[in-house]
Amino acid sequence: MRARAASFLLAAILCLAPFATRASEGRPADAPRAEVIHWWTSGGEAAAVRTLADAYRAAGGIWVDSAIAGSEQARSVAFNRMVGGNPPTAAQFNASRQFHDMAEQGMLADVDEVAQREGWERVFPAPVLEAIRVGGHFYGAPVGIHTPTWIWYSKAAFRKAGIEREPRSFDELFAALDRLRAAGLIPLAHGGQSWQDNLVFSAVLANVGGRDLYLRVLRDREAAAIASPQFRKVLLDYKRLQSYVDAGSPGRNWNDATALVISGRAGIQIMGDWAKGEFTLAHQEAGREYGCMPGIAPDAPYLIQGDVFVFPRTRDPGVQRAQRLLASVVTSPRTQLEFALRKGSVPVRSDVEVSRLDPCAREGARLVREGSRQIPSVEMLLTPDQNGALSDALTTYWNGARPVEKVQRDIAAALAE
Amino acid sequence: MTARAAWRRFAPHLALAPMLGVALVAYLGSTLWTLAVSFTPSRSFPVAGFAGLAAYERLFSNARWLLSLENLALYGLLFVAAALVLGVALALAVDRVARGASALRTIFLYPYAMSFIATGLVWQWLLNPGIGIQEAVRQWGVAGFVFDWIVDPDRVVYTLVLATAWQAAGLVMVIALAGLRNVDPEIRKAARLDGIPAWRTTVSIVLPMIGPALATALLLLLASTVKLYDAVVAMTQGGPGTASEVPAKFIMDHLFGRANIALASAGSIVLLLTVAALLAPVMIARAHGRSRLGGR
Amino acid sequence: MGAAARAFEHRVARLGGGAFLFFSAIFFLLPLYVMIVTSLKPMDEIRGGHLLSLPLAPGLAAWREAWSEACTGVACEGIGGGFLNSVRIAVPSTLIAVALGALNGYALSFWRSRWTGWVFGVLLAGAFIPLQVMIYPLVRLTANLGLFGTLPGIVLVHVIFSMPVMTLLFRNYYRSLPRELFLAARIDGGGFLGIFLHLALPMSLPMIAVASILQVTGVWNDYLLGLVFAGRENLPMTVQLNNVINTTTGVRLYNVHMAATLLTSLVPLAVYFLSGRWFVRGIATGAVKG
Amino acid sequence: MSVAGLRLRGLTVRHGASEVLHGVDLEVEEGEFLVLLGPSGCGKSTLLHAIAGLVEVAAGSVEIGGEAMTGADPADRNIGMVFQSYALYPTMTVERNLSFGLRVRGMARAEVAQRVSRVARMLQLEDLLRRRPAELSGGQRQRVAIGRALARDARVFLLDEPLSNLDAQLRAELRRELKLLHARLGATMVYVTHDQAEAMTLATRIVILDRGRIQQVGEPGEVYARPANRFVAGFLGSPGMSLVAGRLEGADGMPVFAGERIRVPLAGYSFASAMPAAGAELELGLRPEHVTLDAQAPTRARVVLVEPLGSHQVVWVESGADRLCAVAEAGARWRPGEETGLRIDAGAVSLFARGDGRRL
Repeated sequence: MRARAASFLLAAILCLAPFATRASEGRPADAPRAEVIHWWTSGGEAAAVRTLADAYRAAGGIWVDSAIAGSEQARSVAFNRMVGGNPPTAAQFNASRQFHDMAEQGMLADVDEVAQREGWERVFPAPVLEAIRVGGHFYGAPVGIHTPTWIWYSKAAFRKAGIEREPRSFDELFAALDRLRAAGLIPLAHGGQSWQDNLVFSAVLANVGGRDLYLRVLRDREAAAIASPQFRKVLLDYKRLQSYVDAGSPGRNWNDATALVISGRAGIQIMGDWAKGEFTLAHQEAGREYGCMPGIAPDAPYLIQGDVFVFPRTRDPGVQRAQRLLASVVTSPRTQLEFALRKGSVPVRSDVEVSRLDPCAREGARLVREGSRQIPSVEMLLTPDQNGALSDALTTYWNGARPVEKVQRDIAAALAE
Repeated sequence: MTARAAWRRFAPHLALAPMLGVALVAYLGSTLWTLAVSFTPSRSFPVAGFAGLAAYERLFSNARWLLSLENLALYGLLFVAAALVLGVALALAVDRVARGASALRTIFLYPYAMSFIATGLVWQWLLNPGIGIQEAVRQWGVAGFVFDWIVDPDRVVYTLVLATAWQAAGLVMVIALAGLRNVDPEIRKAARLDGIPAWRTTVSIVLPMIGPALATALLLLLASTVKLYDAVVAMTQGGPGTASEVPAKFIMDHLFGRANIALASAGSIVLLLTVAALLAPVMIARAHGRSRLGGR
Repeated sequence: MGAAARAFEHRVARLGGGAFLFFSAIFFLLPLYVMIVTSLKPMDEIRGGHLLSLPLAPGLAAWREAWSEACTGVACEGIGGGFLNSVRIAVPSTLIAVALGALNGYALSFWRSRWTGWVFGVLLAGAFIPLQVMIYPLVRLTANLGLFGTLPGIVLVHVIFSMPVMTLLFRNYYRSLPRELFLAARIDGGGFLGIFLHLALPMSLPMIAVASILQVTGVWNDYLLGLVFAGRENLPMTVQLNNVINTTTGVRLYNVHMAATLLTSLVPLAVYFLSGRWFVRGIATGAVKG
Repeated sequence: MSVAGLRLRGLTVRHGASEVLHGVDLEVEEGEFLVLLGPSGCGKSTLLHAIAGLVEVAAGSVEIGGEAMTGADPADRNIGMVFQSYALYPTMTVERNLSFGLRVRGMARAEVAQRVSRVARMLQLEDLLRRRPAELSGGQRQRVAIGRALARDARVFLLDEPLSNLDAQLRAELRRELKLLHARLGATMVYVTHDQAEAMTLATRIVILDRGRIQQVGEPGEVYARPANRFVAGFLGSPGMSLVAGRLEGADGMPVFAGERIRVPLAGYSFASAMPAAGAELELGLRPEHVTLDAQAPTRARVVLVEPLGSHQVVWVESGADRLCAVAEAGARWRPGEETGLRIDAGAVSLFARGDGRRL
C-alpha cells in the first residue's frame, strides 16, 4: 500500500516538469531593461529596493529583480556571471576597495556621462567619491549611506539603571555599562559574529583613537601607529567592552541582540543604522523608547559606508542605455530620499530635503552634509583580503585571552598583506 | 562481422566517454587549474604570472588556516566515530525490534534528507544556552544545568559533531542494517548453543561480519568530513572567534568574499594533498587485498 | 549462570535497547519538533516564550506567508514560485545522473579495461574535493559551452558532481551480481547496450531506487550550485528560502523562516517517509559490498 | 550447415603474469560428446571460456566449424553455453530467457515462438514458461539453462559443470536425460566436469587436463584401461590405480616387475615403446578390480581398511611398504589387521617410468 503511494509520488514528481512561462511586462520591446543583482531580500530592505524598481519603471525602464540573500553570495554570483559571460545589467556592491580590482581589470563600464550631467562631484561626500572613482572614472552609482557604528540604547534600561544622560566619553560609557550590570541587565547587547566584532572595533577605534589614528591604522596601515600606545589603549578598551556581553552572545544574529535592547533586557548595542528597522517593527520610536548616538564623543568621526551599483562592461548599446538610466535614476534626489526612508539609511546626496526622515537619520544626514566628521568605513580602506585578516585577528582577540601586544602584531601582519 | 566486432569492442569505451570527460575535464582539470592558480599572484581574478610559493608561505603562517586544519582533524575523528557508533547501535537496536522498525528507521533517517541550510538555525537555537536546551532543562527545575558548548571556544567543535552526527547516523544505520541482513541467523543460534552471551556475539562475530558494509559508510563519512562547510556556516559561522573554522570555509571565504584566489587555491591543494595522503594507503591496501584474494 | 539470571539479563538488555531507541528517537525528532512548533507560533510568542513550549495560539499564518507572501527581493510572492524551478532542475538531473551512473557502473564492472580503473580512481578522488573549489573552473567551462546560467547548465553541473557516488553505487551493485549472467548474455548475442538495457537495468531496480532517492534529495537541497549556475529564471527553491531566512540587515521572522524551511524540505522528507523502505532494501541488495 | 567441429591449436591463456593454459591442441569431431575432466584449478573451465571467447587468448587459435574464431566476439561464434550457476536472467520469465538470444539477433517473432515451443516441448518446460527463475526448482532451472542453449540451434554446445549444483539423485537423472538429448540432436558438445561418473557415462571421448596441459585424450574405456601417465592413473577411477614401486628384471624373454614383495610377470604386456633395459626403475599401476584377496596367495598383505559399497567392497591392504587397493565380493568378511595374500591379474597392469611418470 505504502509502496504504491510512494511510487505514485515519485511518478508525480518525475512527470511534473512543465515549463512555466513568466508573464512579461507590458512594455515596448526596446525599453531599457535592467537586471539588478542585490542582497536586499526581506522586510524593510525589500520595500526599499522596491522604490528603486518603481522609480526605474517610472523612468520608462523595465526592472528585472535578482535578489540574492547575503552580500557575499550576491557578490560572488555577480562576479561569476561576469566571468561566465552572462553579466547582469547592474550589481550591488559595497563602496569598497573590492570593485577597484574589477574596474582595473576592465570588467566595469564607467558612468562618467551621468556623473558629469548630474554633478556628482558637487553633491556626494568625499569618501563616497573616492570609493567609486578609479583612475579618474566613475564606476559605480551610490544608492545610500550606511553608518555601521551607531550606538543604540534602551531608555527603559537606562532608567532602570539610573543613568540620566547619554554617555559623552568612553569612561562615561563604561560607567553606564557598570550601572546596567548592577541593575541586573545585560550591559552590552552583542552578536558574536566576526563581522560584528569587527564593527565594534571600528567604533572603538574611531571614538577612542580619533580620526587621525583611525586613518593612520586603516588607510595608511602604518606600522608605528599600530604599535603605538594609543592603539594599544584602543585594543584594551575594545576588549574591555567584551566583558559586558552576556554568555549567549557568540554566534548570535545582530537582530537578536537588538531584540534584547528592544525588550529592555539589555542596555546598549553598537550596530549600523539598519537596526532601526527592528525598533520600528516593534513599534518603538527614536527618542521615545530608544536613543541613538552617531558616536560617543561630540566630535567623534562619522563612518561612511555606501551601497553602490556597479555596471558590468558590455557592448550592447541597449544594455548601456539601461545602465545609464539606472545610474541616473538611483542617484536622483527623490529616489534617494524614498530609498533612505525605507532602508533606514541616509541619502548620499547632500541636496536632499531630509525633514521626512526619522531623528536618527536626520542627524546622520546632517553629519554627511557637514563633512568635517566623515570618515571612510573599514571596507572602503582595506582590500577584502586585509579586512578579512583583520577580522580574524579581532575576533580571536575578542573571544580569547590573547595578550594585547600579540594582537598588535597580529593586526600589523594582517594589514601588511 | 569485423565492423560489428569492432563496434562491440568500442561501445564500452564510448559509453564511458562521459565519465572520462567528467573525470578529466571537471575533476582533474579543476584540480590542475587550482594548482596553477596557487602559484600566481591572483587576487580577485586569476591572473598570469608566477609568485612561487608565496601563497603557501602565507597559508602556513596563517593562524586561522592552521587552526582550521586542527579543527578538521579533531572534528573528523569525533564525527566519524560518533556517526559510526550511533549508527551501528541504532541498527542493532532497530534490528531486534519486532514492531515499528519501519517507523523508527524513518525517524533516524529523515535528517539525512534535510540540508543544513534548513536545520542549521534550529541547531543554533537548541544549543544556545539562553534559549535552547540549557534553558529548557533549567526551567524544568535543574537549576545548575549547563550546556553551553556552542559559546565555548574549547568545545564548540563538539556541537558540530553533534549536529552532523545527527544528520549522518541514519545513513550509517541503514547501511549497517543492510549488512546485518546478510548475516546468517544461524550464526547467532550457534553462538547461543555455545553459551556465548549475546553482546559478545555481537561484538566479536556480527560486527566483523558487517565490516565491509561499514567500510562503505566510512568512505561516505570521510568524504563529508572533508567537505564540512554548510553546518559551520549555518551554526557557528566559524565562531566563537575562529574556534570552529574549517578548511572548506577558509577556502570559500578567500575565493569570493576576501578575493584572494591564489590563497584559496593553495588551501585547496593542501587540503587535497592531505586527503590523498590519508586515503592512498587505504585505497592501495584495498586494491592489493582484492587482487590477493583473486576477486573478480 | 542460572536460567533465571539469564532471563533477567535478557530482560535488562531488551529494556536497555528500548530505552536507547526511545531517547534516540527524541534526540532525532527534537529539531523537527522545534521547527514545527515555531512555525505555528506568532512572533511575540517566539520572542517571549521558550523554544520547546507548545504554541499557545497555533496558526498557519506563517506558512501562508512563507509560501506566497514572504519577500524575496522586490517580489513578495513567497517561496512557492521556486518549487517548479526545483522540480525542473531535479527531474532531469536525477534521470541523467542515475542513467549515467548505471551505465558507468555497468561498463566498469563487466567491460573493464586498463584505463577505466584509473579514470574511476580519479572520479572517486573527486568525491573528496569540496565543491567550492570547482565552482570557478566550472563557471568557465559552462560559459565556454554556452550553458552558463541555463537549465541545461545547472543540470550538467549536478550530473558532474553526482557522478562519483552514482557510479560507485552501481559499480558495487553490479559487481555483486554473478558474472556468469553477463557471460551468458554475451553468448546469447547481447551487445553492450542490449545487455545493459535488457538485463542489467531491469536487475538494478533496487539500486535505481536508492540512487534516485539520494539524487532527488541531494539536488533538491542544493543551494550553492543552483545559485551560481541555474540562472535567474531557474533559481531553485532553496535560493528563495535563503533569501527569506538569511537576510543581512533585514528583519527576521522566525516563524516564517521555519515554515519556509519545512516547505522547502517537504519533497525530500516525503521521499524518505514514503520510500524509506525501498531505500533500506536497495542498499541491502548490494551497495554495501566494499 | 558447415562441419560443426572444433579445432584448437597451441591455445595459451594467461591471467596476469601466470599462464593458465599452456598451448592446448585439441580437435573435436562433429557430433562428439567431449568431456573435459580434471581436478579443480586444472584449467578446464578456462579452456571452455576460451572456446567461447569469454577470456582473451594470449596465443594459438580457435576454429569452430572450420571458421577461424580466435578473436571473434562470443556472440558471433554460434555456440550455446550452460553455466554451472545456470545464469538465468532473473528478471525475465522462462519464455523470455529462452528467447532472449533470438530476440537480440532480430529473429522474426513467429519463428522465435516456434523455436521456444519446440525447446519447451523437448525439455518439458511447457508449464513453466510464465514463471521466473526464482520460482523454479534446481532441476527445472537446469533444464531452462540447457533449453536456452538449444533454442539458438548452436553449432557447438559448451557445458560448464552443469550438474554440480544438484543433489545426487537428480544429477543421475539429468545425466541420463542429457545423454538421450545428445543422441537425439547429434550436436557437438563440450562438457566440463570433475565428476568421473559423468565423464565416463556421457563422453564419446574424454580429455584429462592437469595444470593447464592435456594429459590424455581418448575414449572412456581406453583412458580408463590404459592411462597415459601416472597422473591419469591416479586421477581416474574411484579409487584410482594403486602404484607400486619396483624395477624391471630378467630383461630378455621373460621380463618381470619386481617390487618389494610384489612380482608380476610382464610377458603379455605390450610396451608403448621399446622395452626399457633391465634394472630400470618402474612403477606398477593396478586397478582395484585387478587385485583380488586370496588367503592362499603367496604375496602376503595385511588388511588396513574396509569400505563396503553394497555391490562390492573396497579393501585397502598393506604389503610391506606398498599400500594397495583391492575389490572384494560383497559377502566376504574382511577385518582390519587380518593377514591375507594378493593375487594380481597380470594381463591388466600398467607400467610407468619412475622419473616422468609416462606410460611405458
